Amino acid sequence: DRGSDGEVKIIYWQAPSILNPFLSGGTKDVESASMIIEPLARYNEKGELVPWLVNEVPTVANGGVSEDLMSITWKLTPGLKWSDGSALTSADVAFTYEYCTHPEGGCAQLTKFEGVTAVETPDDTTVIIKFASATPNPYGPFVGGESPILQKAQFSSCLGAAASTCTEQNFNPIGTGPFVVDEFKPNDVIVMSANDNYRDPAKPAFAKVTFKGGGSAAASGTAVMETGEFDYGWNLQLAPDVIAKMEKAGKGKPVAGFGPLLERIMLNNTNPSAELGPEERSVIRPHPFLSDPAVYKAMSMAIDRPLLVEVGYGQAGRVSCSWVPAPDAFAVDVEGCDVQDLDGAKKMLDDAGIVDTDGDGVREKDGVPLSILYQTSTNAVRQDFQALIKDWWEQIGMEVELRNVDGSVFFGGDAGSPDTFQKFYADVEMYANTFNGTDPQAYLGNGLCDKAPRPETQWQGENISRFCSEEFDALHAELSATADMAERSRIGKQLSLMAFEEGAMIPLVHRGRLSAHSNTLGGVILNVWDSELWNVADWYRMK
Amino acid sequence: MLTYAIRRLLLSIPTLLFISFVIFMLLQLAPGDPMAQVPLTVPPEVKQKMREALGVGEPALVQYWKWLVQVFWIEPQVAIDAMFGTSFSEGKQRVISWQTRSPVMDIVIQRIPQTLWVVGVAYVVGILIALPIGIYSAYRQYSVFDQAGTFVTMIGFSIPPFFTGPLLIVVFSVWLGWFPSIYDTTHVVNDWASLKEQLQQMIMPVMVLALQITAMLSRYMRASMLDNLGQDYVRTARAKGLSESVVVLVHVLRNSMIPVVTVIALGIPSIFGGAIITENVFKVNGIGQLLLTWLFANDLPGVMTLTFIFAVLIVMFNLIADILYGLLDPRIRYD
Amino acid sequence: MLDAAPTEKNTGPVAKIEKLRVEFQTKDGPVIGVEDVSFEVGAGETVCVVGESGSGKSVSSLSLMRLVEYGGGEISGGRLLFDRRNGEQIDLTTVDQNKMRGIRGDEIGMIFQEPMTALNPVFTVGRQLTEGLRVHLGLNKDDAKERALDLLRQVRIPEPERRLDQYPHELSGGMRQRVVIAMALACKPRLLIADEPTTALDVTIQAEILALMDRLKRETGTAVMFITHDMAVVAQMADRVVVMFRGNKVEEGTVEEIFENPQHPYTQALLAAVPKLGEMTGKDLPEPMRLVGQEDHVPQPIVGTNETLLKVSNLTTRFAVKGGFFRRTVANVHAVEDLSFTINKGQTLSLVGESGCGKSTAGRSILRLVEPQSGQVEFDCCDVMSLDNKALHKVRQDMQMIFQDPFASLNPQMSLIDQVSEPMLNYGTASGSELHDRVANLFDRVELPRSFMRRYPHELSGGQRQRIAIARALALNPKLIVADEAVSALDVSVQAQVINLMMELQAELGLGYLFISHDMAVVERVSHHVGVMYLGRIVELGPRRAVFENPQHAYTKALMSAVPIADPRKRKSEKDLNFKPIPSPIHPVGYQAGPSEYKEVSPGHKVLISDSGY
Amino acid sequence: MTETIAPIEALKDKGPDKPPRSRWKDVWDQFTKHKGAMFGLGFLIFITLAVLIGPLLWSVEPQKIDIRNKNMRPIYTAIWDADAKVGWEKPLGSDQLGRDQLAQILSGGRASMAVGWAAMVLSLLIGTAIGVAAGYYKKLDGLLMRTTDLFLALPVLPLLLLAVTLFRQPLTTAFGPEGGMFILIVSIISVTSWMPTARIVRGDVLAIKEREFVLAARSIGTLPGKIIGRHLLPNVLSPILVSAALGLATAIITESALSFLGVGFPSDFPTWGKMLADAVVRMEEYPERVLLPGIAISLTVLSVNYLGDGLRDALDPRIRGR
Ligand SMILES: Nc1ncnc2c1ncn2[C@@H]1O[C@H](COP(=O)(O)OP(=O)(O)OP(=O)(O)O)[C@@H](O)[C@H]1O
Ligand SMILES: Nc1ncnc2c1ncn2[C@@H]1O[C@H](COP(=O)(O)OP(=O)(O)OP(=O)(O)O)[C@@H](O)[C@H]1O
Ligand SMILES: [Mg+2]
Ligand SMILES: [Mg+2]
Repeated sequence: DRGSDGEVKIIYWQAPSILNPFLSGGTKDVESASMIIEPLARYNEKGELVPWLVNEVPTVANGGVSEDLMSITWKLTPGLKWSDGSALTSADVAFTYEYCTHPEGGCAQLTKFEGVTAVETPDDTTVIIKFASATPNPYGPFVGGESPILQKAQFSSCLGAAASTCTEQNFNPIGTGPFVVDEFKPNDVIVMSANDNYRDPAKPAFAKVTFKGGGSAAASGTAVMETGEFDYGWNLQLAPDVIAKMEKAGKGKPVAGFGPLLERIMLNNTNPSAELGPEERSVIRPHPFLSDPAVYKAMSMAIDRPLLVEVGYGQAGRVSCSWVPAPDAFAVDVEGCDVQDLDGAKKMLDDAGIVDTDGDGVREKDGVPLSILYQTSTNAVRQDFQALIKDWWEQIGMEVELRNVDGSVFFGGDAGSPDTFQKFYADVEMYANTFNGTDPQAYLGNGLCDKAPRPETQWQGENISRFCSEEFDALHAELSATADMAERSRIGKQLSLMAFEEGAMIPLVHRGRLSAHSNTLGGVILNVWDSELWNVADWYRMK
Repeated sequence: MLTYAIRRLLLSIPTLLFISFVIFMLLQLAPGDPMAQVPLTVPPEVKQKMREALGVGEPALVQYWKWLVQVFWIEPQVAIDAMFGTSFSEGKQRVISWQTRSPVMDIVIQRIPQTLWVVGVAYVVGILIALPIGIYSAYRQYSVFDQAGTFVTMIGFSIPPFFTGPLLIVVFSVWLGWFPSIYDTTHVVNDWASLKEQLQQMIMPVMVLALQITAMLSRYMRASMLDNLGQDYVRTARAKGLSESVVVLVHVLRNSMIPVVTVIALGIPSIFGGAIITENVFKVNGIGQLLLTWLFANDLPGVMTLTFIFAVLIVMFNLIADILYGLLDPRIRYD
Repeated sequence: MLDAAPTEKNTGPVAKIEKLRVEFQTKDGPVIGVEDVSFEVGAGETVCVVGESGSGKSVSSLSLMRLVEYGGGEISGGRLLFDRRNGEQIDLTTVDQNKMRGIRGDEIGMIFQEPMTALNPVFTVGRQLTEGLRVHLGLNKDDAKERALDLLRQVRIPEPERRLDQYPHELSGGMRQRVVIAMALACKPRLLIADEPTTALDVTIQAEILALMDRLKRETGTAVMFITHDMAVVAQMADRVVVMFRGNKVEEGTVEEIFENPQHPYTQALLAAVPKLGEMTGKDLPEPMRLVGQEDHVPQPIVGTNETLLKVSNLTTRFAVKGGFFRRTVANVHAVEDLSFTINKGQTLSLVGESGCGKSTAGRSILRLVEPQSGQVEFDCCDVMSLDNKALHKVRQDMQMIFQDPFASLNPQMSLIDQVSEPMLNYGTASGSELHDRVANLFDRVELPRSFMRRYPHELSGGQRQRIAIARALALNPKLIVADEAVSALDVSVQAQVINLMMELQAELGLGYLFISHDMAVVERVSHHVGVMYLGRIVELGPRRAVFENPQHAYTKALMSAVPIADPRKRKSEKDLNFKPIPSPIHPVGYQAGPSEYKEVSPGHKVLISDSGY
Repeated sequence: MTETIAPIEALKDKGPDKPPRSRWKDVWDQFTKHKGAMFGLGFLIFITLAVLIGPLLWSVEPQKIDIRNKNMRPIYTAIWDADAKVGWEKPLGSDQLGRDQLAQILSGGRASMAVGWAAMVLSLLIGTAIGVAAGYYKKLDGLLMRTTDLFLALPVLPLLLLAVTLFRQPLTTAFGPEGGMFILIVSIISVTSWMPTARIVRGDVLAIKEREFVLAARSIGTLPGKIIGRHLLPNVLSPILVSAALGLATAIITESALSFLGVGFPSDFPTWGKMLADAVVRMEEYPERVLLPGIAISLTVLSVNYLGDGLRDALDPRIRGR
């Protein structure tokens, strides 16, 4: 029964700072908010779309999506109520669109509404979204934890520039979810209680939620698995042996799930030489030696991926050489990905005539020594990886210099800083990237020639490796025009493989999300495609 | 004395303005970006829009001026409104944190209780332990007690809290299960049971902090007592036939407390500043943790306001320490 | 008859020290503070304990109080017999500290050496006075206050009511010492120990305090043990005298016996070294002292010349007092006001006067170590006042200064050879081996063994240190030496040696001295001319003989009368004393000080006739 | 007794009984009497030699990953736990990547000690220079002391964190990740810690300036620069040395705190603080990994503190005389 199981305690080692995902975009904020405000539909643990505030997901088959793929019509479940007792109507949905797309609002989820021209509300339960062009995947707006529905009545005065002054609203959004906020202390703790107006009278089982933030992953792990103070601990990025030790204490267990997050080494397809000017550095192609397939293939062969998984991620990692490692429909299996072949790598280089000509232990290609700068963000696991990989690469006759940059600078995107991952003033760099939802079309677009960061674009752009292939661009265009799932999957796999084989990146580890929950907490289904707390309404205390 | 205090107070205004300016300019130079925590999946154009919405692009001096107005003009009005229910500040732009989009001062005020509970109590505990230790070690200089006290306090001084903290957690939370390892900031004390719980969750962070405070203060106390025990007036007091306890605890102590009291006063700002590491280790989300979060989130208004508050406290308690010195020591006259 | 007061019934000694031996445990092993001392103090009697610094005077007295133990000492032998008020006789060495606490402050009172530090700075005078009363006499707060007021009146402190609420630092040195005396007298002790109660004080205040103690002794019949190293004070106070030397008693007798017929060589030497006011009466020129053991050495009068070396006219020096909100100058200390005098080559001019009257400031102004406000200083070559830094640097080569305190004027961290050679290095007058030879010669000159060159100041005694200071002043062959209280801080015996040395050098090298002192007897011994200063002005100036034998100004007369004379038959009575407190030299900005006008009473002997403030 | 004292003898000054000896020898003698200080000095010399010479003797590269020999225990664990994975090739064991702990302790100590010494020396130089200037030149006093107040009013740790985020990049670009961080940490620590030294030195200089030997020096024509060098500095040496001892300790602790907060040296550059911070999560299974660097830090700081105590005693002539 609702509220019969008392209190559940959740710990996130990153503390939520705001409960309005439109103003933050940080995972901690999106997930904490997902207990309160909800989208029309969300993804389940398998990456399938499930109806949430609607009765069914509109498709072309059921007529919800127009044949020309230019509009989608959602039908709200009748009788849904906001936690304040008022009715949820299509006006709220339309308002949410207006709220996020307001030019002065600084909405973090703007991409969700890309291509939307209008949101129409013919009646209180019908929402029609119109697109500017044919959109094979129309499930961006109002789908998933990142684009939930806000209550119009509450937020109507918070449009545009006023968005950030609406502290009360941003901290206490009224929602349709299983819980309502009692108290929100930014960067610290959220206290929530069961929503009296929640649609399922038997849920949630818990009357109260304490959502604590802050500390470190290790401390969260201890609190859940060793001392049993907390019921659920999020994203425990810890070394496998540490997790194993914590699990041994017997109070809780880790659960892992795999989304499309891939740790990879990006290969620079341009010349990052410091001798070039700022307008030319990492702009001019090609790279002196990295564009030689023998070189990057050898580099990939020299890597012992199973060991990396063991050292860095354990249960939360898998060997993968697929750019899009999940969902399964798009993942490719590359042969030889899981074996290290140092001899093979050496042979490959020898055969390509890249040998050590001057006896300094470093091979040269056309007189240029295979000496590389390998950068990444500052993070213990990444530095371990750097050390290991450096070792292997040096064994095949390369010279490697390591460099790590503080995460906030590396990923900060400041056009003035020489150390951002976009500038790529290095030969190779390592980081992880992923995409939201299950459709990789936009993500695969990161390999398009014109997405390369350049001075003209203020170094913005997602094609970090500056990979450029006409063939790839053409294939991607084909993908954007295809609606058939099987066909999309085939093209997607091909694109993914192309990036690997033609030297855009060296995939390392398919990373999962590892969270832990107490042995007495039931109903937890780890979902990597949406908020981890997506089914918190179903959680219960095991007796 | 009064003119001295007023003069110092007035002098501290330009000092503080200058400090705020220096901090502001330093922050401006920071390469960090408030959007750093926004995931990679959010494209750069969107990030740029968000930045603009925060007013990041404005010229530095304009931002500084706005900040000054907000801190010195609008925030006091807010405080008055809160106290007397007036509405001077209505509709005026307060200092807004970039990260939480809420008034910085509100969050700071929210954080003060837990910081005071933990760091403040630790300070008081530290003082209460340190003074007797200091007094006795000085009175029995080179005795076993003194040697042992010296050794222990020095160890306390030299062990960093990020070592003692996790150690205590492993022992008392994981092995013994006596105390929680995570501090509950929502805990409300309203009866004996809840007070007991509060004490349980405070005890470990307080222990870690009090160890350091005790170590420092007892050294000061000992040195100061030693200085005074050798003075001539002590002999005079004894010659009058006063008992040892009066001689030591009245005559000597009163004189020795003068420098120690000012040291204690100078340490008070650090209570409000929180103990960044200890708060972090025990998840006491107080002011120190707030500062750390904001620093890593590049929340310029937050960091700026918080460091400025620290500076104000430091300047203020410097002044208080000086005045205390003058009050306690009749020989000192400020004019 | 039979029920007469116990003090009169029992005429035996109140306290009796027998074969006292005190040791200190130090890091370098045991040190003997007192080796073998026995004497007794009777009721209504003053026993003076004399001896040079470090001879064990303080240790003996502290043993009587059983306070040595707190300073790390241990009474390792002898007995300390004390007659209690109830007639019981006890050995203090065996009494436990609890019982001792009841005796201390009640039956034995003690006045300590340093009036400046003997009081607790953070408690009011009243509180410190009443404390003992409440412990020993069980008085309540108000009664204790009454009694404290009474005590303050007894010691003749002006405005006693106000003093009770003041803090020690708000009182002058003399008043503080009187508070300490009042404290010691609080419970009418049977024995009063006074450990050099006047050493740190001015002549005039000293005279008052001595008179006060004498009266109290007579009135209450207290036994007094008076410790000092000043023979003049002994002559003034003592009934009997105990002479101590390096931890031992070497002689004991009535004051007349000791002064007129000293037996022990040390006592003889000591007495010979004491300059006595009036010794030079009838002589025009100064001459060195005749010391025991140097009888063969006949002192020659020092003539000097009549050439002017230094001419100071209308010198005025003021210090600004800052205050108020903007730290502006709100007042000035008129330290030196319209001062004029001349010094001849090879002769000595002495400046005398009470503490704070501006003597040091005058001396420093001449060297421009403090900047004077106005006036002229004409030295041998040039007008010192108009020189720029560089020229001044050059002139200082001919003008040197010996400072008040030999402990303070040497850098504790430099070896003596470095300190003495520093002036020569500064002026480049010598270098290398020549420098070394010069330093060696200077050491010979001031009669210090050459082996001392590698030592550090803390390894020397006070007299030796002062000689180093003299050697340093001589290093540049100056024409003028300003000797600021050059001998005041020294033991008499050492003082005599240093005075002789300075006079010998004057005779040999023709130095001119500006000799600054507040000790009239020493001044009488060394000067050709004397200037008496009061509140920044010279009130009387003239040849020494004229000024000493025929003082004209009222202040000069008062000063002369205050000086104790080292002769027990010339005691001063309290009635002779009549001092006014010195007015403050601080005047608001814009205050116009009038010029000094003099009347010449005899050739060269001038007396101030304009207002001096006295 | 009486007959041994000739009258003139009695009036002669007693020379010192001891033969002359140099000040430093005295200081040293007094110092050697302080047991704590001797222990401190001994340990400090030992640890300094260890981190300087140690890496030459134990030439294992600290960053060398040896995954097959990961998680080895220190050799002494074999005493009570026969099954422990130990080996002489890794006397203090290895971490989760098989990096040699002994080599890491040695090279980590090198970093920690270097930071400590450099920061201490720098802050002393700044503090002494400012203190002397303010104390000696009246004109500069107001300005310099206000500046000191200003720095005192800057909150230290926040500023430190701020500066690290601020300047790390430009400096690492210019001097390499380790060099840049070293310069940054050292300069920040010293820039935020010179004020107490300056205040103490100024106070002492003000007092010493009024002592007569300084006036005496002026009267014998010593020029201001020489007065400072010859007369003032040697006399403020003892507070300076004491601040030095404390400064070294605080610098080591501050560096390790920075490492703990994740803003210190790059992660492949071990320091004691970083080793400790990294090992905290495995504290239960591998206590030695926290204890070894923890003890190294504590002992160093402790011995520096004792050393400071001893120095203060030894340099104080009042105590030394006793
Ligand atoms: N606390 C102490 N520790 C070690 N030695 C001491 C101590 N107090 C005094 N002495 C030694 O005892 C001897 C006698 O000292 P005392 O103070 O009695 O001399 P004094 O005659 O009073 O000299 P002064 O005239 O300078 O006061 C001296 O040699 C001194 O060094
Ligand atoms: N640097 C200074 N600043 C302010 N006032 C001063 C200073 N030096 C001396 N005075 C004042 O000037 C007056 C004269 O002082 P000075 O030292 O010349 O007296 P003195 O006759 O040498 O006394 P003593 O015999 O005690 O040495 C005193 O009132 C003193 O307080
Ligand atoms: Mg004495
Ligand atoms: Mg003087």
